[in-house]
Amino acid sequence: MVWKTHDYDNIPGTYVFDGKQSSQSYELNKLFYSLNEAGNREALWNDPEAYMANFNLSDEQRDALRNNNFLEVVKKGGNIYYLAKMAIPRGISVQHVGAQFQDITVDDFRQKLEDNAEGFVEKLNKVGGYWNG
Amino acid sequence: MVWKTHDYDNIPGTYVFDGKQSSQSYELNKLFYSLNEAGNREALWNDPEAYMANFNLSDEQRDALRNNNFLEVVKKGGNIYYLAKMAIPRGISVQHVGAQFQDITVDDFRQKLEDNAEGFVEKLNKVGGYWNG
Amino acid sequence: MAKIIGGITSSHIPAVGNAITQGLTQEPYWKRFFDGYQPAVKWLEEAKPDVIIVVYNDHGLNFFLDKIPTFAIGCADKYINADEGWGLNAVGDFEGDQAFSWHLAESLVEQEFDICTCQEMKVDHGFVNPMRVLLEKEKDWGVKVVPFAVNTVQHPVPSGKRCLKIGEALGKAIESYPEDLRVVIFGTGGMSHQLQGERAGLINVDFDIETMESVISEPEKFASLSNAEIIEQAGTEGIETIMWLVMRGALQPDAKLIHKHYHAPISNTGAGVLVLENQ
Amino acid sequence: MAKIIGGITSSHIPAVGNAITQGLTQEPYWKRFFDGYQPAVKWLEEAKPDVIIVVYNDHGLNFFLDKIPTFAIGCADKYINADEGWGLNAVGDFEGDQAFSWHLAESLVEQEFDICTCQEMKVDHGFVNPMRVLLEKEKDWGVKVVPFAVNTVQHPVPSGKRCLKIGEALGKAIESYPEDLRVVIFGTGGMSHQLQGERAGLINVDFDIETMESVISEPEKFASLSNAEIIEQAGTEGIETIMWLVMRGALQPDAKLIHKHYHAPISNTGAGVLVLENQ
Ligand SMILES: [Fe+3]
Ligand SMILES: [Fe+3]
Repeated sequence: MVWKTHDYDNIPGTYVFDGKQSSQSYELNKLFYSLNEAGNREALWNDPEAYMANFNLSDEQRDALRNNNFLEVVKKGGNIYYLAKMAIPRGISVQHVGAQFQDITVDDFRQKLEDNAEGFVEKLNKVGGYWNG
Repeated sequence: MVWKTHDYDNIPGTYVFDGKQSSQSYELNKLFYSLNEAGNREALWNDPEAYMANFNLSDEQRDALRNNNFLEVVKKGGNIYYLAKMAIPRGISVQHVGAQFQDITVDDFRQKLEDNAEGFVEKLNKVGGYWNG
Repeated sequence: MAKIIGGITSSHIPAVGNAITQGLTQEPYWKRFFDGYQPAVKWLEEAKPDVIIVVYNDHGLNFFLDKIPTFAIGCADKYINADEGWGLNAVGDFEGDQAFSWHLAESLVEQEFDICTCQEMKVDHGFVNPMRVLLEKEKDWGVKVVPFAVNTVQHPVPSGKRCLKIGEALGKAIESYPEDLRVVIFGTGGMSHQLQGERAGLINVDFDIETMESVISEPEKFASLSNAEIIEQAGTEGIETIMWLVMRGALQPDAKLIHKHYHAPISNTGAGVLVLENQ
Repeated sequence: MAKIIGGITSSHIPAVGNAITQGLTQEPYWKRFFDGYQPAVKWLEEAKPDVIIVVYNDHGLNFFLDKIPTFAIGCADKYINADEGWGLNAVGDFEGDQAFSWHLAESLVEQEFDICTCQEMKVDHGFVNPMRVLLEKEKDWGVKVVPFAVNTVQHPVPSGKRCLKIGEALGKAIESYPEDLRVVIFGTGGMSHQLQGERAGLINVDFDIETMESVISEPEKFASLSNAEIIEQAGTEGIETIMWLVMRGALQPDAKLIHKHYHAPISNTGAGVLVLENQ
C-alpha cells in the first residue's frame, strides 16, 4: 500500500476529497448519506450514540461528530456535501460550518465573502458586455 | 420517441439486450434481481401472485412468468442472466431454458451443443500448439 | 434531425432554491442575481426546446461512494427530485425521453466515451435549481429532460479537456438523432467557491471572469488547466465549473453570445450566467 | 515499480464452480477441460503475483440496471462473493489493495478513460470462477485482487477496440505505480455461447480458434470487429470475449505465449485458456 502524492496536496486549508480521503471515511460518509431520509435524521437526533453505532466509525470520527468538530470531520475524510446533510437540517448552514473551520463568526465569514468579491462590478465593466441591470 | 435500429436487430433467434429491450422490462428485471436474496426467492415460491404484485409488470409479463414461458420473457425484455435467478434455484438450468426456447428436450439441446463443437480437436491440431493431454 | 439551439450556464447553489421558494428573489441580497437571469429566461422561452440536457453533478443523492461514475446519463422516463437532507422542498417530477437518451448513450459509447447509463435517477439541487431559475416553474416543466451527471465530487475527476471532448461527442450524438427535436443544454455548477477547510469562503472574481470569457470564445484555454490549477484558483467546489465545458463542447465553436451575467458572492459562490446560441 | 508478469484468459462458466465444489473435475465430462488448465495453474504459481487484476463482467449482482457503468474498478479493501441466485456456494472474501486501485483509477481518468470507482463491490461467478480454477483455492487466496468490471450485459457495450485501448492504459497505469508489485491480469468470459432466444446453444469453434490466435499475436484484428459481428459469430453472450482484449492491451505486444487450451462444449460454451508472459 503506497499512496501516491498529488499536485493538489499542498494547497493551504484545503482537503481534496480523493481516494485516500474517501477510503478512510467510507463509513462516516455512509452515515451522512443515510441522512437523505427524514426518518434517519430523526433517529440520529433522538439518540446520536445509538445511531453512530450502526456504522463502523473510528473513535476519532465519533468524537468529531459528538463535538460538531467539522474541521476534524473534513480532515478525517468527511465530504463537505455529505457533512451538510447532518448540519443543515439542524439549522447549521454551510456558512456556519465555513465560519467554524476558521474559528470566526458567521457574520465575519459573510463579510469575508463580500470582501473577496469586492469590486466585481468594476471588473465586469472593464471587460465589458456584462449585464448590469 | 424514435427508437433507432441497430446492426444486430436481424440476427435470427436473437434478442440483443439493449436500451429498448431493457427499458420496457425494467420492473421485470428488478423482480429477477431481487431474487439474489434467498428470502425473496422463498417469498416468490410461496406466493407468486403476491410477489409479482410488488413490481409494476404488464399483464403479458405476468402471464409469461406464470407459464414459465421463457421465450416470451426474453422477447419482452427479460435479461437471460437475470431470468436465470428465477430458473436455476428451482432446478431449471440454463440448458433447460435453452431447450424450452426451441421446444426440444434438454438431451436434444445438449446434443446440439456437442454437434456444434464436433471436430474441435482436429481443428486445434490443424492450427497447432494447443494443449491436448 | 435533432438540432442544438444553444446552451446556458448557471450555478446551481442550493440557497437559490430556497430564495425562490420563500419569494425572496426581489430582496436586496438576491435582486441583482435573479434579475440578471431574465434575459436567459426570455431567450429560453423563445428557444422553445423539446428537450433540455442538464449537465450537473450529484451531491450524494443518486450516487453514493460505493459507485461513482465519471459520466452518467439518465435513460428513464421520469426523474424524481427527492429529499437530499439539505432542507430543500422537492419539486415536481421531470419527464424523460428514453429513446433519445439511449441514442445518446449508444453514440457516446461508439465515440469511445465510457458512460454509465441510469434507468433510475434521482436528481438533486444541482439539476433542479437551474431548471427552477431558468424556467421559473415548480412543475409542469413543459419540456423533457436528460440528466447528464459528471463526477466533480470525488477525485479523480475528469479533466476540463475530457469534459470539452465529451461535449463535442454529445453534440454529434444529438445532431445524429432522426427526430426533429429542439435541444438546449445547460452547463451547471461553479463558479469559484470552497465550502471546506480553513480556506472556505474563497471567491476569485478575476478567475471567474477569465473563465467566462474563455468559455465563450476560447474554451480550449480553460480546458487546458489541470484540476489542481482550477482548485487552487477556484476552490475545491469551484472545480464544478468544468461542467460548463461539456455544454460548450456540444455547441458550435462560433456560437453567438446572447447574454452574460456575473454576480458575487451569492451564498458562498461566484455565480455566472452565459447564453450561447448556435448559428 | 510494479511489473506486469503476464496474463491469463479463461471462461467463467457458472457450472465450473459447481464442478469444483462437487469434486467432478476428473469426471469424463470435465476432465479434459480441467486438465488443460494445469499448465496455467503451474505458471501462475511460479509467477507469484502480489496482485491479480480480474477483468470480468457482473451478471446482476453488484450492478443492477439502474446504474450500468461501461468500466468499473474496485477500490475496496475487501470484496465479497455474495449469493447471486444461481445456486452457487459463496467462497471466502478477497482482499483488495486500495492505494493501488486508486492509483489505477487516477491514471485511467488522466488517460481519458471514464471509469466508475467502486468502494463496495460484490463479485459474482464472473470473477470468482477464474480465481477458483486458476488458484485451486476456496479461501486464503494468498494474493490481493482488483476487480475490473466491463459492461457486456446491456448494450451499448464498449467495442473491442475500446477494450484494447483501456487495456493499454491499464498497462501504463500499473507500470507507473511506485511499489514493487508483481501483477498478473485475468481476462475472463466467453468464448462463443448464446443462452437466449431460439439460437441458444450456438458454439462456433472456428471463430473461437480465430479469436484465440488473434488475441495471441494480432489483437487489433479481433478488436476491429463490431459488436454486431461478434454477436453474430459468437452469440449474444459470446460478446464477453472482448474482455480478453483488456488483458491483452495491458501486456507487451510481443508477450510470449506459454500455453493455449481450448475445449467445447463445456456447459453451453466454447472455453479457451491462454497464458501470455511479458518479456
Ligand atoms: Fe454543486
Ligand atoms: Fe459470463
